[in-house]
Amino acid sequence: MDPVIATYPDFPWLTLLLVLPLVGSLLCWMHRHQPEDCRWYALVVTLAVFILSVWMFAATPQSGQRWFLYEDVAWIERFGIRYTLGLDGLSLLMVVLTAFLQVIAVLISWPVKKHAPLFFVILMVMETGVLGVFLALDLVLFYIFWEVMLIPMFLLIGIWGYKRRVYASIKFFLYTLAGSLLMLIGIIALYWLHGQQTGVYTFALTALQQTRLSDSESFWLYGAFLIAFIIKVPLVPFHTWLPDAHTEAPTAGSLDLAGLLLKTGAYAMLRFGFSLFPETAQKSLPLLATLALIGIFHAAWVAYLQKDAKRLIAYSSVSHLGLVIVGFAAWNVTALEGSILLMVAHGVTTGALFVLIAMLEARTTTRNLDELGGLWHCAPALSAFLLFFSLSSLGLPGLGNFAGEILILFGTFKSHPLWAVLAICGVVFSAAYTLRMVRRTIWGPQGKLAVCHDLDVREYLVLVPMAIVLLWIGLYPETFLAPLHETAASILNDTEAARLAGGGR
Amino acid sequence: MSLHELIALMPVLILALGSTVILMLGAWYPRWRILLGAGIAVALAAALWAGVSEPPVDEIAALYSAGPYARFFTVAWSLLAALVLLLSLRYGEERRFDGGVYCSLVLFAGAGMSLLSAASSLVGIFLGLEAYTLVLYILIAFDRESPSGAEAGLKYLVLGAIATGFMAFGIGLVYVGAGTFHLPEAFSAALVDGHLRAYALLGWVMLLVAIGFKISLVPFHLWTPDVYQGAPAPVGSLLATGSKGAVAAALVTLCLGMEPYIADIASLLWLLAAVTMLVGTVQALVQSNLKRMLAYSSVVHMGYLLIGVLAVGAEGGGAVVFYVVTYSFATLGSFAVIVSFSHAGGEPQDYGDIQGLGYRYAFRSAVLSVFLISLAGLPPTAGFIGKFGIFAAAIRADMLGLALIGILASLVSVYYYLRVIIIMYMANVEPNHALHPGCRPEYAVLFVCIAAVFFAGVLPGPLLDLIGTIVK
Amino acid sequence: MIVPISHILMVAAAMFLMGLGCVLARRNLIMILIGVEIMLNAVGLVLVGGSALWHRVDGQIFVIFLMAMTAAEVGISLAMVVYLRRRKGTIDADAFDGMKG
Amino acid sequence: MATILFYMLSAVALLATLLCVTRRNPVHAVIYLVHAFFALALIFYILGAPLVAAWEVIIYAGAIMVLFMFIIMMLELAPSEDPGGAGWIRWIPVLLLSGTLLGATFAIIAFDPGGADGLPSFYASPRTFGYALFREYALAVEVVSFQLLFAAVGAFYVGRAGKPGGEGER
Amino acid sequence: MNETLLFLIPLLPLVCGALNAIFGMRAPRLFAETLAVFGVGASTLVTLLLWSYADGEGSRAVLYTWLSSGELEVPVAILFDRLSAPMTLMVTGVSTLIHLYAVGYMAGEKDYARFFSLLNLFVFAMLIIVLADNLLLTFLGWEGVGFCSYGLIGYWYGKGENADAGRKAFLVTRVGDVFFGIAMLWLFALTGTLSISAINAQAVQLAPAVVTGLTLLLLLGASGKSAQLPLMTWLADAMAGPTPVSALIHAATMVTAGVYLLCRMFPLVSLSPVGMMAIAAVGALTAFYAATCALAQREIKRVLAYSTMSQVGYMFLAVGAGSVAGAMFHLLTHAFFKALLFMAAGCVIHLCHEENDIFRMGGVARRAPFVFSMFVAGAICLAGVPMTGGFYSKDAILLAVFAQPGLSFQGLWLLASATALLTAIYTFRLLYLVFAGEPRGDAGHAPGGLMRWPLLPLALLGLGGGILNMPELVGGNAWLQSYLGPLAGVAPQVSHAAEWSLWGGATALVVVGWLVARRWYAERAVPREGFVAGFLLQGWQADRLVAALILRPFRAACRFCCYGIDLTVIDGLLDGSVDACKRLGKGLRLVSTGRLSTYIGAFAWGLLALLGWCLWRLVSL
Repeated sequence: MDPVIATYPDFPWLTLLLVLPLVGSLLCWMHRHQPEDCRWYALVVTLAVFILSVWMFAATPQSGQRWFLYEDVAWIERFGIRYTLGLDGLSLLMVVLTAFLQVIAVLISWPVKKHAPLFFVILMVMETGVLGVFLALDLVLFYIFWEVMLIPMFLLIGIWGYKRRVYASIKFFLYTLAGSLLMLIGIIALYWLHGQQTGVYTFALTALQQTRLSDSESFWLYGAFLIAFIIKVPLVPFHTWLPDAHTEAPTAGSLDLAGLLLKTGAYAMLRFGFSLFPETAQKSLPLLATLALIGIFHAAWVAYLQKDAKRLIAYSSVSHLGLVIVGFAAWNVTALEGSILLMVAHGVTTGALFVLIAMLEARTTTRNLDELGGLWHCAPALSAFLLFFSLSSLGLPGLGNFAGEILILFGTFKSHPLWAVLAICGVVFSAAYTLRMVRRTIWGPQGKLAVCHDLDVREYLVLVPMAIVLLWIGLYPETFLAPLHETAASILNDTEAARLAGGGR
Repeated sequence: MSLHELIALMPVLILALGSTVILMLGAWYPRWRILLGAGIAVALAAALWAGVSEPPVDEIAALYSAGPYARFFTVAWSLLAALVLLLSLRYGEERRFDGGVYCSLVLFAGAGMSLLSAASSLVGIFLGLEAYTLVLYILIAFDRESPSGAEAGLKYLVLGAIATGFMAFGIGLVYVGAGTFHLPEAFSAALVDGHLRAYALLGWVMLLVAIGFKISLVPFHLWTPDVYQGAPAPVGSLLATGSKGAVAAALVTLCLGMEPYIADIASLLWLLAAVTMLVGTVQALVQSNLKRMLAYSSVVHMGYLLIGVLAVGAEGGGAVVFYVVTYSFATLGSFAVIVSFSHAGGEPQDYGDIQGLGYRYAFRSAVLSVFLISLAGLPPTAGFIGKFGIFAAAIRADMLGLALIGILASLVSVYYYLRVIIIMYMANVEPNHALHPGCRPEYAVLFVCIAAVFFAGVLPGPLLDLIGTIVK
Repeated sequence: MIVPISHILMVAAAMFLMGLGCVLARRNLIMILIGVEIMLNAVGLVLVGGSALWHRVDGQIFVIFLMAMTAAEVGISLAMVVYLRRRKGTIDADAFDGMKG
Repeated sequence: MATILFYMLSAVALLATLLCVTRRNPVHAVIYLVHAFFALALIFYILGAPLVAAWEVIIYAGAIMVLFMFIIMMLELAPSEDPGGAGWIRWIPVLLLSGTLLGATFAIIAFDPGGADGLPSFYASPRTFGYALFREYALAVEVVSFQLLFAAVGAFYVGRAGKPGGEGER
Repeated sequence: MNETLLFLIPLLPLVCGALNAIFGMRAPRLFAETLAVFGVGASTLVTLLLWSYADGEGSRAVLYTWLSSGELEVPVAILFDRLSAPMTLMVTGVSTLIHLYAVGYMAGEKDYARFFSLLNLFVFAMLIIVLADNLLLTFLGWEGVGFCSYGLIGYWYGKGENADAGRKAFLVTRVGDVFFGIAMLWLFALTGTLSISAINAQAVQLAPAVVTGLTLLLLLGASGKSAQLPLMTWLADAMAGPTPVSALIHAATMVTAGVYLLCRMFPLVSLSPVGMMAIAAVGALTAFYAATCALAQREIKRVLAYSTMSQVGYMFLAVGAGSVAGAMFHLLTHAFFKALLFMAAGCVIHLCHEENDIFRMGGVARRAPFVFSMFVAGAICLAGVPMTGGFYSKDAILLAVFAQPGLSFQGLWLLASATALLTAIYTFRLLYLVFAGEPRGDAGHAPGGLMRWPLLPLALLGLGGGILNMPELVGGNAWLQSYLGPLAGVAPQVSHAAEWSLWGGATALVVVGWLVARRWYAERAVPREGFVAGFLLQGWQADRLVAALILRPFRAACRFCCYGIDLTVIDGLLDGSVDACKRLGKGLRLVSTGRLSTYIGAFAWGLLALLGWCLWRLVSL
């Protein structure tokens, strides 16, 4: 379909993807005395990244290889660290999602006045970090990107957040760092074990997959990795950083947090956690499913009580991500693809909800559900969008989330009917809290209101694409599933093969 | 002493003789800037010589090594002296420092550190250590206008003198046990049944007291915040980086020599490292003064270093050296930011002084944040690679427990580093009073440090390879 | 000469620790410095003992260096004492506690 | 004979040190310390280090202690330096601590298998000493000399009265 | 022409609804109204044009593959066969009339675009339920109607209760949806397909216990949507919506979706005797329950709502008794007359100045004879007056139940007959209270033409609906029964005598009911007080029961999770450890006194520790 990428597969396209935002942030920083220009730079750069990613999306799935694009350069040879990037269907979807949401983030942050240049610089640095996480295939490289995401997010929450922003940002940072430091230990330990066995000291994912581990080694190492991912996803009981971070973050921050950062946890679990320790991972699936199921209900119930709309949506994220993890735990193609699809859809849905809450807050000066109400009266379009995205969030068929959820449920039911039954019961609660939010915001008697105007052009520009994407996913998910089929199958097969190889010793 | 040895000694000689010349020059021609320029030139010349010329001998007078390890540190400390002098340019001028004395003292401190790092004998260690310690006594109290300077000088002096006593006692005991001062024979000759004999062990204990004082291991660390706080910031930077780095280098030499039987003292070092990391972290947590925070943070960092020292058999030596470099650049940079903000009236140290700094002094705040992030050990800065190396060595040496304590400490430590960033960027208040806009030499130092921090963080390969070749 | 080396070390250790005790107990800066002198002298005894034990002069030479160092240190220390006394009017070590925490 | 002398001298040295440590008046303390140094110098002599013994007397007793005395006189220190006399209470923890430390040190020293070795007689003649000092350790001598130089500079800088730096400094 | 054209039937309302949603408020009002009516009207026409596709086995059309992953392959497929075709025609036809009526009814509303767009979307979703040949697609429609119902019930969102009623409807039906969903998952796991026809074909191979389980799950799913026990509480509250909505969604179409689903899955469902019994029992019990409740209601629409519930109960009973044809027959006639009743009730409410309470109406007959006659037409159908459509369809059901062997079915038959009596009573009660006597409240405005004329076709359809399945007893040809063919389920085999006696009995019940109502309400227009009346008025206190059994524990669980776990335990642990660190730091601060003596002391203590270690080391060697 596309000649350029296919013709020059050796061009470092992926590096280009990573470097573009950095260049953008540099440009921004250099022009920091013209904040107006900055956001244009940011918009252009994020759009460029988005176009490039869509280009890849259109061009690469035809290649039929395990990795559509692959780059591998020696980096820190002394430690055997390589600069290895790879793009397969899974990363492709995540990259496109990232690029898309980042454009939205820039658009939604258009009115930011406070230290605007810094804001956009941070936004773009974060984009590099997130993209890097989705592309890295060397454990240390991955870890570096994993941590690089944190600081921009920390600043985003801490500088542009709301009242308890400092608490929230620190909590976010320390919580996630706690997990990732453990993972670092795990990475290094795996590295030595592999080196001792083979004499090759490397952090390459593909090589480390071959490491033979005793049960206890594998248990502890996998545990170290898993903690990091679980915190990031997050699963109950490691989730309490999320509501605080979401509530206090500025809109773009919430958008990125929900849309991207949480996904990195689930992504990494799939890419690294399961494939490095296939046997232990298999054993851990019931545990993961249990946590995830508890999370689905726990988060939904807690969400039901929230007064702050953002907090409510934050908890809904926890609940939805629980379903994603249930899909992982079911460990078959259908559930896996469903989980990945749900990750994308959830990113857009939840992101859009945060965006809408921000728009709503701009008009009402509050997010307190007790004070809101009757918004339809003066902002019908905004309310309609809120309703639309809420419906997607509660899993109305035909919209994005449903496609993922139902695949997860079908897949899960086949292997673990009970999990699926429990998971589907969560649907009622997700409807309960979502409708509660809708009821308190757009319906009911007129609540607090500062200015009464409906969406403007920029806001339409933000919301309409997101709505289209959700409808697309909901009605014709094949577009997004097609690149996944091969990848999901190979993830399962690779892991299975590794498990069998490990079992043969 | 042969001519070859003298040639091998040349960089130190350049520093020492240069410092005497500048001392005398200062008496007759007391132009601050010119003297400082001359000092920088001398330091750079020494660094250049050490870096370029291949020494004709391996060891000088059985006291100091002339190997690549020694050369590496000679270059490092000479450059450090140059940077510190550059950093002092405006600082000292505003405080009317005596140019000749100051400059020569800093240069001689550089020489002493180089000697200490190069030492291959206990005598060499003693002399090198004393050489720059003596100089630091004066430098800490160099600002005679500042009351806290005098206090800091006193504290460092008294404790330093006591530490000297311990050092000498330890060396004496080791000597009694082995009959030689030369390394590594001083330990290998003191073996009984493959273990260190009691005299040598006692000697180690005494040595560790002294070393613990110098690199601020708990419980010998209490002076650190006070002295950092009271000392002039450029001197503080020297104190926090070179003074500790040189001792760490010597410690690596000591331990590298006794690699086969380091198990004899491993449990002690383990305990010291653990206690140091934990106590330092917790104490840093409640500081509200930038320099004191940096002091406690340096305590914690020395704890990490000790992990590397313990794992000396598992490439820990290289990790320690790399860590020293990364830590030094970040710390030097942090002090440089303080220097650049300070004016004749004083230094901004208190968190109240740096509130909301981030937007008014964008570059320096950003740079300080990067240094702190590097100290916290987060990528993509040098600190991460440093910490990575240390933990990698620790895990390879099967010290998972210590690695976990280190992880815990660095997790908590992130809190106090971030706190500074929070205060700079997330407080909605303007700084209490106007801070100095800084001058070019200070910016130059900042640029050097930031470049180093990023370079060693993103492309650490060359430096790691270099260090790998010098530490065997 | 038939003194066991351990006895020499014990004497030295006793002296060293007396010095340390002096440093610990006294607040007068002069006395603290005197305590340090005692400690360093004890070290001298150790070194001379070691020198005699191994029949090598290194130990004695080290004592010379030690003395020189001590002299240098005492010079600076006493100058500092004078300076502090001039600044603050006291040589009570604990009077200098402006920085803490 | 020498053995007995050693123990006697040790006893004298330790006693003098103890007295020195416990004196209130720094002048007295210095005097006792000089005693201790003399005893120590004799021990050095017995142990075969005549040159060190000589320097002990010359440098320590002669120069350093005089310097101390000089400073004490110069600062006109009153005999009672501890405010309120403080009494012996303050010494108790110090005594306990020092005693424990001493016990531990002794125990460790006693642990060494070579501890009972008698010292064979050894005598380092000034010639041997000098050769070693200026051949093997010539570099060390240089380093020490530099240190002394900077100590002098430092002492001068710190100790000098008036404002630091001259008018012509800039 | 090809089968794909069948997609026009659902897509026309969808497109019109979407257009209305996007442009409705920007375009002139007439545009929105025309678009809405056009959407359903065109859909009706298309249905009629493509009617022949339903012949034989029916036609199946696939648009594209919706989801495919692993073994899962979900096409967007519709099945236009003899079961779905009449249903489609009913849905589109009744919808068209109701849309026309709605144009008149909503004439004063400003926010019309939302209304018409949702109404069109509803029709789309309903048609998807009807036409889908794929359970997942059915599910799409299933949830879609739920959402539209939610939006329309809460149309007048300004009053919180309305919005709450919508939410309640959505949530309660969603509980049912969960069971439907589970059944769907299970079916896929068992058969590897989601196609309804394929599943029905494979149903015989399934284990009986499994089929029973599936049937019960489907029953629960259907109960949610059709407001059957135990998920019936939402329907009465749903009357908060505009009357056309009640007519369309809560009388004619959506509430019958459950019945339709069971009919669709009849080949599967019928394999489980237990399941069939359960369906019948649920139907009969709901019919009785709702009829009793209807006796005591005070609001005209609530009476109708309960009566709907009751009538849908009959349909369930029919399915349970194995008579798909009976169920569909009653479904169709009920759709006509109940839509008619609601629309007429809407007119009455307009006439009585937006008054809902029947005890404050009265005398409407004289003021609006047309509306009265229409309402009476509907009412006699509902009451089951002989020769009306309702009579035939209801009695077909009673007959089917009667024909079933077994004591339990006899019991259900009795219950159903009693319900018939109750139905007659509350229907005539309504007639007397609303239309007879003197006006008791303010007079409102007369409904316009658009509100009146759509009633007429419905009245005719309702009264003459019997023709659809006229029993052979009176010379009919049982058209529906034969049209449905194999889909019709079992035809009841009863003797003519029994059939006649049943009719006689039914007629007697209607008469008795009329007499009772006349005696109680012809003169007296005071609501009954007392425990029983209150109990029935509150729908047997079902709401309170739900609140006590489910909502209160749910809230308690929420509070426990939020305050008990998240804020207290987890955050408490985290913040507590941070505090502990800081407190420790403050404690250690006391050590750094700034005094030299302390620092030297630390040296000594440190030395002691090191010496202690040294001793330990030597001893342990």
